[in-house]
Amino acid sequence: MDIWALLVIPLIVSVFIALVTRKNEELSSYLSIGAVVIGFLIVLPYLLKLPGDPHMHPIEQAFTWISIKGLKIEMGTLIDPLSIIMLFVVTFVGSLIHIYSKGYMHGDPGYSRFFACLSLFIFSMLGIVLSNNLIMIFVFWELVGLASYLLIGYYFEKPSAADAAKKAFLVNRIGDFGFILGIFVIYYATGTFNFIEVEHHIAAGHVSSGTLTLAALLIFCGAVGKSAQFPLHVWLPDAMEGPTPVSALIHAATMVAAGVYMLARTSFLYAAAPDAMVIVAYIGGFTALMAALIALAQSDIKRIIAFSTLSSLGYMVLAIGVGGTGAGMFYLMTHAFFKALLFLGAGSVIHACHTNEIWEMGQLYPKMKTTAVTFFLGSLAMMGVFPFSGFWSKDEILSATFQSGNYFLFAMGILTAFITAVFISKLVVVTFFGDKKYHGHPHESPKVMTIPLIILSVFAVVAGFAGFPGLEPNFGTFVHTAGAALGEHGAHAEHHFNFMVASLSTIAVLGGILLGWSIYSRKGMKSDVMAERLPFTYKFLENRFYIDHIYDTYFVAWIYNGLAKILNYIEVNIIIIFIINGSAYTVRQIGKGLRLTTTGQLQNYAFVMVGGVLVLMIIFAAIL
Amino acid sequence: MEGFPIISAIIAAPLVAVIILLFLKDEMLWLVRAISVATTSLCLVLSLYMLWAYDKAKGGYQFVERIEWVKSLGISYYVGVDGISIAMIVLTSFVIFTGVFVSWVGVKQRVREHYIFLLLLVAGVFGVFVSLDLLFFYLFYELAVIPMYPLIGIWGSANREYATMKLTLYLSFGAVFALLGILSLYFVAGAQSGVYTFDMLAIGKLSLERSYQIKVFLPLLFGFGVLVPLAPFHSWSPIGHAAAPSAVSMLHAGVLMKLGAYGILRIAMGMLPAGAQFWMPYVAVLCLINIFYGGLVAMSRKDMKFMIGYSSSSHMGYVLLGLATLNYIGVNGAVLLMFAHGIMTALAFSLIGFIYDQAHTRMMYDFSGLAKKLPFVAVAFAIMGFASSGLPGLANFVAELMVFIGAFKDYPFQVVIAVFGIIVTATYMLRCIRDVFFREPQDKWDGLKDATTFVERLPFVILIAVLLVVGFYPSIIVDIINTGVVPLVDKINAVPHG
Amino acid sequence: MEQLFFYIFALVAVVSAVLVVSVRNAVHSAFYLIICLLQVAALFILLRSPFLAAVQVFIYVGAVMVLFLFAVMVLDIGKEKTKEFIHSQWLPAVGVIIALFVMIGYMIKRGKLSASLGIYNEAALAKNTEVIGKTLFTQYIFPFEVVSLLLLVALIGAIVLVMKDKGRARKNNGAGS
Amino acid sequence: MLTIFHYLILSFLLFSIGVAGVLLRRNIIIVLMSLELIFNSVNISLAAFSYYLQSLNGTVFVIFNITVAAAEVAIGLAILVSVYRVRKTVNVEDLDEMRY
Repeated sequence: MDIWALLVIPLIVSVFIALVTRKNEELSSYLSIGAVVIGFLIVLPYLLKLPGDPHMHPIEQAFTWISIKGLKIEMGTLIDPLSIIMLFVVTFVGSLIHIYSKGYMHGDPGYSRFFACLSLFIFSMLGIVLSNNLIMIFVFWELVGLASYLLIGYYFEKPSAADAAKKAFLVNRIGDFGFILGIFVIYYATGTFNFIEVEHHIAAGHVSSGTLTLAALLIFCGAVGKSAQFPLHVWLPDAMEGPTPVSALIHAATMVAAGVYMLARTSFLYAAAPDAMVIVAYIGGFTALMAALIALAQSDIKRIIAFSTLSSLGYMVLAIGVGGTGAGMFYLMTHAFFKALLFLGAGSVIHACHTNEIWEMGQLYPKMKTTAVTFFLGSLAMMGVFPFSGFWSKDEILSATFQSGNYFLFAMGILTAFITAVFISKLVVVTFFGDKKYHGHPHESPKVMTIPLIILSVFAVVAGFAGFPGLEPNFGTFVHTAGAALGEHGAHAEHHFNFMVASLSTIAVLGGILLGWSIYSRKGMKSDVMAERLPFTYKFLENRFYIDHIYDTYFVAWIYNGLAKILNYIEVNIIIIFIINGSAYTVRQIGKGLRLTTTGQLQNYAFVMVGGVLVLMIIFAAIL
Repeated sequence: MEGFPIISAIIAAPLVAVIILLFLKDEMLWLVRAISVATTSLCLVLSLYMLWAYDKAKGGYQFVERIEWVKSLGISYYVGVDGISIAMIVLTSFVIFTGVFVSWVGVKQRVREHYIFLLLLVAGVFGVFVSLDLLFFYLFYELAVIPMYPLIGIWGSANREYATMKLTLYLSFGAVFALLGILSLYFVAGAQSGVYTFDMLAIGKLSLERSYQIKVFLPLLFGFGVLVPLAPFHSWSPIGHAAAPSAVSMLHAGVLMKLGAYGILRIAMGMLPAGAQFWMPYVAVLCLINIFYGGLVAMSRKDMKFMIGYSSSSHMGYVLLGLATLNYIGVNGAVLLMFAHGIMTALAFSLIGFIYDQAHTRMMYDFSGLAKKLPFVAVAFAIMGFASSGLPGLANFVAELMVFIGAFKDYPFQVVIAVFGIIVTATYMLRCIRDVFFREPQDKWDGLKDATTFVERLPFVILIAVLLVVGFYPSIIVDIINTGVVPLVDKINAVPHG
Repeated sequence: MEQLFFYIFALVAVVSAVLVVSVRNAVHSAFYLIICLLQVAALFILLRSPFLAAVQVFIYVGAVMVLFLFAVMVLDIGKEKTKEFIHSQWLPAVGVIIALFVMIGYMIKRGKLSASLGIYNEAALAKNTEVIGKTLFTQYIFPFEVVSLLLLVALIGAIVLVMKDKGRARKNNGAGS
Repeated sequence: MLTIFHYLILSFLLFSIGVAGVLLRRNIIIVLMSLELIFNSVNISLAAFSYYLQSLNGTVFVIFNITVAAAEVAIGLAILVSVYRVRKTVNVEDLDEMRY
């Protein structure tokens, strides 16, 4: 019952804020924070019990939502280690971000609306995590899309925000297009939507491998959309138009992680479809590398972090693709901490400087020490420096990749780690230590904003030890047991600390830091040195490989201005004017022609009459 | 309520109100509106009572009434409802009830006459949904179509003469084919059984020859299809929506188009199972034109009403796809979609009408930033837009999901296109929301007023509530639809394929 | 003897008929028509129907033709010019008339009497007027009444049509003064 | 010996002449007179049939015909007069008000 309360409370709060306490901003924010904190408190006992019982039996509760002849759809919750960890991440990071928002959004005219949307988002996100079947996950999947639409478009007066919200929703929709088709494929292959039952069916070998590959790839489309993988990654950077806490909550810690969570939830499917896994791994690896490269050439603090998020998501998907579901989930969790931290830190900086441009900041360290220190810790975790959390989780992914035997992907991963280190050091150096370029008087943010930063930084530092190799039960085992019915998925799944991999990645990271530091710590730098040295590369990266451009000019324009216009032309000119009005016109013209026989000449009529009589007579004569 | 003729009461209430209104003076505005509201709320209450009182375990036709009318020709006033009819009647009741309020706000001239035609139309619609006699079905059908002509012609907006002419001609054209099919059924069934009757159930029990069924299915499909509207005979509908006053657009898109689908379901499919087996796969192909083409045309339209108009024809494509599946899931989904789309589109037209009545333009590019001025309308419009693009939590999602699941087995390709159509819908809906409600507010729209009074808000609130209730708890209506769908589908599938 | 009379009457009738349609002066036409109608009356006598002949003379020659002459006088129609005298559709019309002529001739030539004879033989027709009167007032009483009503209507109609609109005229005058 | 054919041929001659008058003349009074010719030709054949078939129906019909013709002329000329008052013409070709 408590699980249902967990799900429903944020919804009730959201509706309550929207309908009742809209005018009372303080109360709205407390209600919203309360909802998510209560959620956290509900999850906490489950989490604490987990290490003692890593092979817990999944708890399933469900009621029938639709029941007609031939179709039964349930709504239900599934509690297993996987969902507990995800619930923890969502409610914990969510709570901190809610608290932070209370400070950050202070004085905003849409304060209550913001919190109503946040609660709606938490509701939808928890729905995804708790789902026990594919339809329910899809339902909440879409609701998350709605909530993110509302939050990204929060400053709806800004055209760029309105566009970004629309873009996010639509790009997600394109992914969902594949997702829902994948659900149908699975339904017709197995006759059920329920995860556990589907898993049984697949384990029993009832489904042909071709169908499985198809279903896996289609479902992966959903994750590609939500977790912003290439080629549907374009919405995420634009989504930074939303308020910063939104970026932290949605576009770092939770919503984008939903795709990865969903892949983990359906990992049994991928385990049974190795062909699909290869594609998943490559898309993840490519996204990671591409996003890191693009991040190099960005100068908007939130965009840099956004692209680093893309890169991290690529990592997670890569992990799933090489069979390291546990590694992926582990990275998801640590990433939630340090990325939320980075975003909130960035928000604190933006709050202080009133700009997003890192080249208009610099020398902020003396002014905002708490923010700077926590940001610094988050950066180290993000880069994956020993012994911060990012190190452990990234290492698991890299070693899983290495073990899978795909050295190309492994090289991509190492390269990404290197580039990540470069641009994160650039970010830190330019923002906090470089020349003073800010205007006005930046000051430290209020306590309500810094305390969440401190808490998050603690987790960003230590969370990695949950995956410490010597630990038993290790994080990886939790997630594995999520698919208990299937047992072990295969050889890839087992992780061992690989010293070679760890040292390689550490060398890459340290190299990256050194490079970034040495380039960007020079005095008197006004803008990116890369733009001067490598103008073409910089331009290419700054424009994000021109992918948005290609979409806009070719796909969107082709559909909007091409296909839609052509069809509209057909509709207006051919169907309506030519066929419909044309047939009416033809009848009218015939009428006009026949009208001319009405000469008004009496004797013409008499003439026709006599002629008619004549004809009748001739017929008469011929017959008789 | 045992023995009380509920169905007749539902049909008669608007007619009685019409007669009363005829004797009132134009100046008695308050009384005119009060009578209309009272009548329609009576209909709403009665239809909700039917929804509640219908015995789902028993199924079949209930609340049946029968009075012989012309015995020698086998015509009788024969009404009754099954699950499908109840869903449609509840839909109609909601739409007309809210429509009366929308007209309250929107119609300022010839108020009395407006309500007279509106109620006349609704009586016809109710009649169609409950008739179990083919001739009465046709009579009510015409009664529902004809008042459209004055309603659009007199109270319409730009281009109304053209629109109303086109609409009426189109619908009469379709109706002629439907009549042809109905008469053919009457004579052929009569010749086969020896008893000439318009009784749908009696004719439905006969097993007519397969080749005949295939032949006569076509005029019925075409006749009702024009009203659906089945592409490429859809062009009357967007312009009709665009020119009609809000309440009429609501009824038109919300209910009238459903008459066509209902006719196909009840008469064509219900009485000619072999014909349905033969032809519905073709419909499954044709509906793609509706979905895809209608969607893309909607995308390129700048006039909001035209956009919703084309989107309606796009959505009716999903209904046709659902009907074409000929299985429980798909047909259930189609009927539910008829219901959901009716409510959704009524909401759309009432909102657009609300804005148009103040701004006197419906062009998206004329607006921006209305969400600041009209927060209530903006929220309602967004809910409508999301319902239309199939967002979970709103009724359309459930219906579309069922249609897709039902259709995926036999028509996977169509489902792929149809799901893509949802993206197209989302595209133009979101673009419309962005253009109209988001971005910087403009000074010239400072004069617009939000919906604040009870009368203004009531229709929006009711329609949104219905969308949400059905979206969250679809069983409330799906269960009852299912009782009507199951025997129908069973009957079609019982026919041997040949 | 009878044949001779028939031919005389027929010849005069046809010639005067041709003149009716061919002369340019309407008054002349009217007079030729009177001649033609008198021949028809004579033919009725040959057909043993003196009553018809009398009716023909009274009504046609006496009433109808007087009306015609009145009309011609009232309208003050002079002689027409050649250009105005033939209708512009004359070419096709002549073709149709000739074809009709040929066709009727052919039909008459082909036709033959096959109906059975009635009771009104020569003897019965001796009391022509009486017989017709009896038939008219017994068997044909209803058509007779209808026709009389028709005549009444025609009478009133003619008056109404020709009468000047007094009311409107007065109003116009009032407005003028 | 006179046969019915004599009368019929006379009748059809008069009929044709009447039709010619109707179709060819422009003067509306002449057209009306031509109509009278047609009436008479019909009356002749009716009377002839009546005589040769020894039936009285034809004769009675002729009487009705004559009556109707009288009514027709009365109305026709009345219309003519009122048309003439307005249009000042009796040329049929000018009276094409009821044109398309």
